[in-house]
Amino acid sequence: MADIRVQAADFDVAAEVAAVQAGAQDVGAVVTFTGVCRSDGGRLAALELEHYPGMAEEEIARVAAEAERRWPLKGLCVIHRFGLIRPGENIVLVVTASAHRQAAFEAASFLMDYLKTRAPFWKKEHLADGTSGGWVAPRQEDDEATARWE
Amino acid sequence: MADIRVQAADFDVAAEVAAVQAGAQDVGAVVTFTGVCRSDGGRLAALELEHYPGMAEEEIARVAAEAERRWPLKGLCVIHRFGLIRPGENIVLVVTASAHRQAAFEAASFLMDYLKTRAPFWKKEHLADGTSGGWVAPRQEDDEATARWE
Amino acid sequence: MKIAYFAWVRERIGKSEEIVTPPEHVRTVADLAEWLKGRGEEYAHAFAEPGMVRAAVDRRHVKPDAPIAGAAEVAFFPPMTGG
Amino acid sequence: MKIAYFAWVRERIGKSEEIVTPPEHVRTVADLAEWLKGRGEEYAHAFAEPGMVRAAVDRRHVKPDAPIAGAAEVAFFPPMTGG
Repeated sequence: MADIRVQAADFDVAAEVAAVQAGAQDVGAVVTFTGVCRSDGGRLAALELEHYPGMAEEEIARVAAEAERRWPLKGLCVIHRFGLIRPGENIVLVVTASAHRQAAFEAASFLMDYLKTRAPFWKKEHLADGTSGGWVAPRQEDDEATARWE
Repeated sequence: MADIRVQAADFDVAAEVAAVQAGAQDVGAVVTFTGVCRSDGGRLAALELEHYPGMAEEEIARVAAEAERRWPLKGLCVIHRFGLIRPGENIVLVVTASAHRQAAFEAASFLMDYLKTRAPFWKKEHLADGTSGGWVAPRQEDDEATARWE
Repeated sequence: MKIAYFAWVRERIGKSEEIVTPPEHVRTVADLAEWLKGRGEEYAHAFAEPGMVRAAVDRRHVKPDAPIAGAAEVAFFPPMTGG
Repeated sequence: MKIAYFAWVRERIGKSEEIVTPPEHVRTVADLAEWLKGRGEEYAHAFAEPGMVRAAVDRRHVKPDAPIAGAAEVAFFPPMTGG
């Protein structure tokens, strides 16, 4: 049921929400999460997202299947972009639909926590001054956020 | 900063998200919650939403101000409809924007829990068989959901 | 003092608002509800179940022991079911 | 056996993938990393910090003690920073 895409192209949140709702009956709650590239106060020119083709889709599918086991979802869409992404541009989208709001909220939050620590994507910074800021280090908070679902 | 509206008209999620993002710097996470009228398996023809004009806007503004005190939000929009709403149609929208995902998720979840139990709106059911299903009873789960933020 | 009613409280009483002048011993929201109950069957019906009616004074949620002195508008309504 | 490298592991080693035939005593992902370290400075650099490199066997996350017998593809990469 989950619609999973790993792509270089941008996505249209409204279109994905409509698609999720069109494929489901009696949806009462739709939650979307959009991850957006920050400029970090003008420091950043772009993020370069590297991914592991094949595994990225499969790992997101495994996380999505786990979300569907844990919550009574009526629709689910995950889109993760790769390539060069500039401040203000979208990186990731999660859409969850359920009869009630708690399942939709929790599943979206769960998916994002797991995507952060398990989906095979790596971010390299390109700085506004033309140099490379190197690879983004994992955040301790992200590991802790994932751990709360264990 | 919060954009709050109580209206009979429908809303456009994409337009509200764009407005929230346009008014903020360095947004990294946008969460939307859309509450949709369910048909309850075909039982329901429509919901009639009654509200307390004036107080509805003020109470939502108080809840929004509390969310802004608790989380570092960069943008916030709440739209609550009133009047006759049919299955599949939108009832309520919350959009939160922040630098990081946790604040955006938690603030949106908090806002919905408080709107459910504190915003002066009441739902009356109109059944598919032409009769009135009466006023929707409050759900124990909603009170419990609100209590976890106290 | 303006009194407003919503949802099934409004339906039971049969009006959405009215202007009343309660006597001086009516000091709190609970006093006001009790006094209104004495005005007729429709009011007694609306306030029949103890604790089921919520109140707002000047558009803010209040507890039954909230004073009504100086209030421009008191509203009575069932537990909210918005969102 | 195909080995894939990503992010700074790829940059340090200087290639994104290669075909290797490890000797028979190389049984686990940890054995494989240790064996690769002996292949040159660039490998030693990539695997320098203990525990910093993650691995997948046939596109599934695994722990260092996971066996590699029968695997078509083993990947090494830093902790993920997607989302």
